Amino acid sequence: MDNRKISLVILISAIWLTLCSQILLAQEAAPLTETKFDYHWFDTKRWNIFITLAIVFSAILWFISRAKKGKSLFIRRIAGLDAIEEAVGRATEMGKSVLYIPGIHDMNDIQTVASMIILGNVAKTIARYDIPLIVPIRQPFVVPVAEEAVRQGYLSAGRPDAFVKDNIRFISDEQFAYAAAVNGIMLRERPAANLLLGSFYAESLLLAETGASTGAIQVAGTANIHQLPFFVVACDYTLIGEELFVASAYLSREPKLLGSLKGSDLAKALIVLAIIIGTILETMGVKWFTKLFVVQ
Amino acid sequence: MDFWQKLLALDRRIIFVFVALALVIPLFFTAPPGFLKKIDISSPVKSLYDYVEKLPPGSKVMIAFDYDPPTTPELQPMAISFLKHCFLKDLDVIMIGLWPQGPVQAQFAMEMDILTDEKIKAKNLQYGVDYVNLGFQAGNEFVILRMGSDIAAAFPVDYFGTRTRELPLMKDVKNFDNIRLVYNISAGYPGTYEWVIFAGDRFGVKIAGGNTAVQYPHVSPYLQTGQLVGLLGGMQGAAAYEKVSGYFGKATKYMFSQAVSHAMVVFFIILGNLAYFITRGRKT
Amino acid sequence: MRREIPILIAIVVGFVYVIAFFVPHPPLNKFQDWGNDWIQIIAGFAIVLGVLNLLKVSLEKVYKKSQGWGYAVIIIIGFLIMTAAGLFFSGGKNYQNPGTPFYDIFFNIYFPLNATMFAILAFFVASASYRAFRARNKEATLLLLAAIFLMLGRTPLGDYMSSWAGDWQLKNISDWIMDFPQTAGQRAIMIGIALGIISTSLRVITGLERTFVGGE
Amino acid sequence: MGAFLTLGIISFLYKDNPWYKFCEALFVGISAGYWFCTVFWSQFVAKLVDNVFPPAGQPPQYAYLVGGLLGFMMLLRLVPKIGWFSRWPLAFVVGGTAGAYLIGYALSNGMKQVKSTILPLWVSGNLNATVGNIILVVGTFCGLVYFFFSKEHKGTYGKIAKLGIFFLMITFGASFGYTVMARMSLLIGRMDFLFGTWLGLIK
Repeated sequence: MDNRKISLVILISAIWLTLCSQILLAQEAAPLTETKFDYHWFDTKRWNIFITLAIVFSAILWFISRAKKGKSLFIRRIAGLDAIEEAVGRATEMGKSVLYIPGIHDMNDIQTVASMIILGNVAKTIARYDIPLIVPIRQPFVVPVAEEAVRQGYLSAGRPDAFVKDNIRFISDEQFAYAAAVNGIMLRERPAANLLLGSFYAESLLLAETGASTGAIQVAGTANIHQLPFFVVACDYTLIGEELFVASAYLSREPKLLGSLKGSDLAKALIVLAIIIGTILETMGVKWFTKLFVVQ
Repeated sequence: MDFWQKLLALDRRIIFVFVALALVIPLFFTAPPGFLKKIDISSPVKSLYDYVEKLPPGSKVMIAFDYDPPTTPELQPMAISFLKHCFLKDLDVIMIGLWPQGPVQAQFAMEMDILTDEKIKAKNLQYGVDYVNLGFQAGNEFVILRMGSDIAAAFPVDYFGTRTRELPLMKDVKNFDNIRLVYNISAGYPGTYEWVIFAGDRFGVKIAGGNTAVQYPHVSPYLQTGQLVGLLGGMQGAAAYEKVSGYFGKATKYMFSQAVSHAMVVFFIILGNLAYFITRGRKT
Repeated sequence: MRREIPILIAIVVGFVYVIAFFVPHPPLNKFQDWGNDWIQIIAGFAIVLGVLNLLKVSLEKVYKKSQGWGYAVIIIIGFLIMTAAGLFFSGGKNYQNPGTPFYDIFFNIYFPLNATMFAILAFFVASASYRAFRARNKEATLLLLAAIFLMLGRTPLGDYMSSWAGDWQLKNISDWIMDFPQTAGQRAIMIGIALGIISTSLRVITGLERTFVGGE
Repeated sequence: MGAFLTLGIISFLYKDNPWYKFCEALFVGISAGYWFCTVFWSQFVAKLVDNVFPPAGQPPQYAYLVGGLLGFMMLLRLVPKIGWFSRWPLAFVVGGTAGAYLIGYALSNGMKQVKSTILPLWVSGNLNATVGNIILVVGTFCGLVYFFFSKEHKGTYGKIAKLGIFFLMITFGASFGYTVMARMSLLIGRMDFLFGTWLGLIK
């Protein structure tokens, strides 16, 4: 870790030095027009994006290293997690099952990975009450991961005996056949809570509609922006885009996820700051600040 | 169970029938002339049209066909009206596809609509000189990046198996520097997003888009930033381009059905909510 | 060996792509061209891999006579017919010319099947609008209102309904929604996603992200 | 033929049935064949073979062999014992994608978006632009605040985030409206095919 840190410092300072000299050079040679095929060692028109990336990079790496050292990084508990707990709670009160749909993509989609982390947590809550947790799955590779997540959840709640393997069901690898089968489960087994968290496509509509018509509490979440409208209107609570990843980072506490999240948060704060300062200056008629962001 | 509750529990197949009727019946009628006059030409459509209008004859325009049969009703009219506009302006057209079915769509458009058109027949278009179809290449954004340095390396052969370097049109086209506009007709990934990021902002070529309505809102922020020259969205965008370029095509024809079906959906949303609030009010 | 080399490959390739952006100088741009060419070829093989995988799964289904194996047979037959047509009976490189068997199958079978698959979603959108889309809270109400404005405003129908409204016609309102509040919201999401992608990519090219090499 | 298949898919609306399943399996098979042929001719022959063994008069480019080798390794995934070789080409693609995306997104969706959000809040003599600019700046600002996870949503800050949510909802509403438009268009196209091209009822 220390070596990495040192090399990081060296790298960043080297970058800074080159940059400063380049900026100086660029100012001297500003009127010079270059053709596109004129090779040079640093594209001086791109210095602003270079600095921005350098800042974001160092922020992310710094936060990751902090998280790895075990320092606590604060992330707010997003309301979506409470909504999930509430839905599960309702199901336990009613003694009915919970349906957990982890999206339709394979494990190489980070949304599915995030969904598995949340699944493990839901399993932990459910394990204390004797209600079934049904997980229908479209991708064969997701089945073992989901089984493991649920089993771990039950184990950490001290109820490994309550784990029912048959409730983690491989349905069909064809999109609409899968959607039809899950709709069937909703209508037949009438779960009290439907959790739709992961990567969804055109089937989102069919699932959310059927779920709403059975009167179940529905909590959905996906980073596929184009499917969010359907979830927002047909579900009781929706985790929007990034919130899905935040929920999983919050629950798993994995350093690299937490660190990246904090790093991007810092970048967001800087962007917001830039927008505020820039807008004020622009309104007053000062233009140079805006020009810092021009990339050719 | 009273009326409203029955209404709430309506079998969805009944709704299916209503939708089908709302779509099909208007197809049998020609829309009233006043209706077509009211098709709105929004500013992104107009700016694309104006940009093409201003290009000098002989300019090279690239059209990327990044879609497949499902989205044909929306996107094919965009391709046809744009192609017509280009040929009537004597622009040279390079067609490519990052979706395997894309170049076939280009072929369909040429065979069925462009080459049979009277005005365009008079132009006596020649394959290889006035237009080329470079076919499909796998690799998504990396194909775009490769084209930034050498188009013929990214697309070694055309749709018909001829080597790209041997096509007369491609003789003086090296990379994006020689292309005045890339018009990307897209139904998803890779699509306008990738073209803006990896061609427009990277190599400075002008990008315009024709998108499915699903994608349109996601791409629209690029308009305000000027990263897109123009953008057509869905059937409405297609009909607007047909209107602005003075050509009565499929999109205009479908617009009547489209309007009625929208009204039907809005009606259902309002009806559903009405039933929901009335029954909910009673319970509590 | 099984994990280290792939991670190293990812780091090196990633760095080349990043640095080539800032340093437009040989040999880096040549490396990038090679990289693009190779990735194109790999992408082609990845498609072939997907196809072979499908065949493998289908053959297994037939072999084990598991549920629905009859449909697996149809998949295999469909594949064989199309491949034979494309590779042997359609004149080699000119396989896509109009009139070849490959073209005919595409036009008469593939096209209508593929086109209809997504067309039926229209029915579901309508029934969901009726049965599930409720203005259950402030957020959903706002969403539905914006949707209704756009659905009406984007067709001439909106004009008929609001021709009395002068500058406040539905089409102008929907243009305004698209140009300002919609763009603002979309942009916030866009920037958030961009930062997410940047941090994930950064983890890949610094070797911190190792999930893509799998377990073991 | 086309109509038979179109109706087969539409029959799914009534119920999942063998006719639909037949059509779907046929589609999956044909589409696999289609992809295979396209890739065979456009990648394997045009990109790889033609470059390494070019037609007379051109120098062979052996660099493409590396790509071919990496591609071949991809196929090894089908053989369980040496399937791990497929991680090499995969890593190549992952690395390349990471590098290209990092730059691309930072530039197009980061920098350029921020630049275009910095707008004057007062455009003299143009009320429409003034209001529009204010909405754009405030909306983007509030939206970003909503997606900021290092601070609890309380007090004024919480209210800003709440405003952000409202902007997001309008955004989703627009998407929703457009999605309805898209789905309807696709169906109109098919109906036109059934009633027009097939039955010849529509001029």
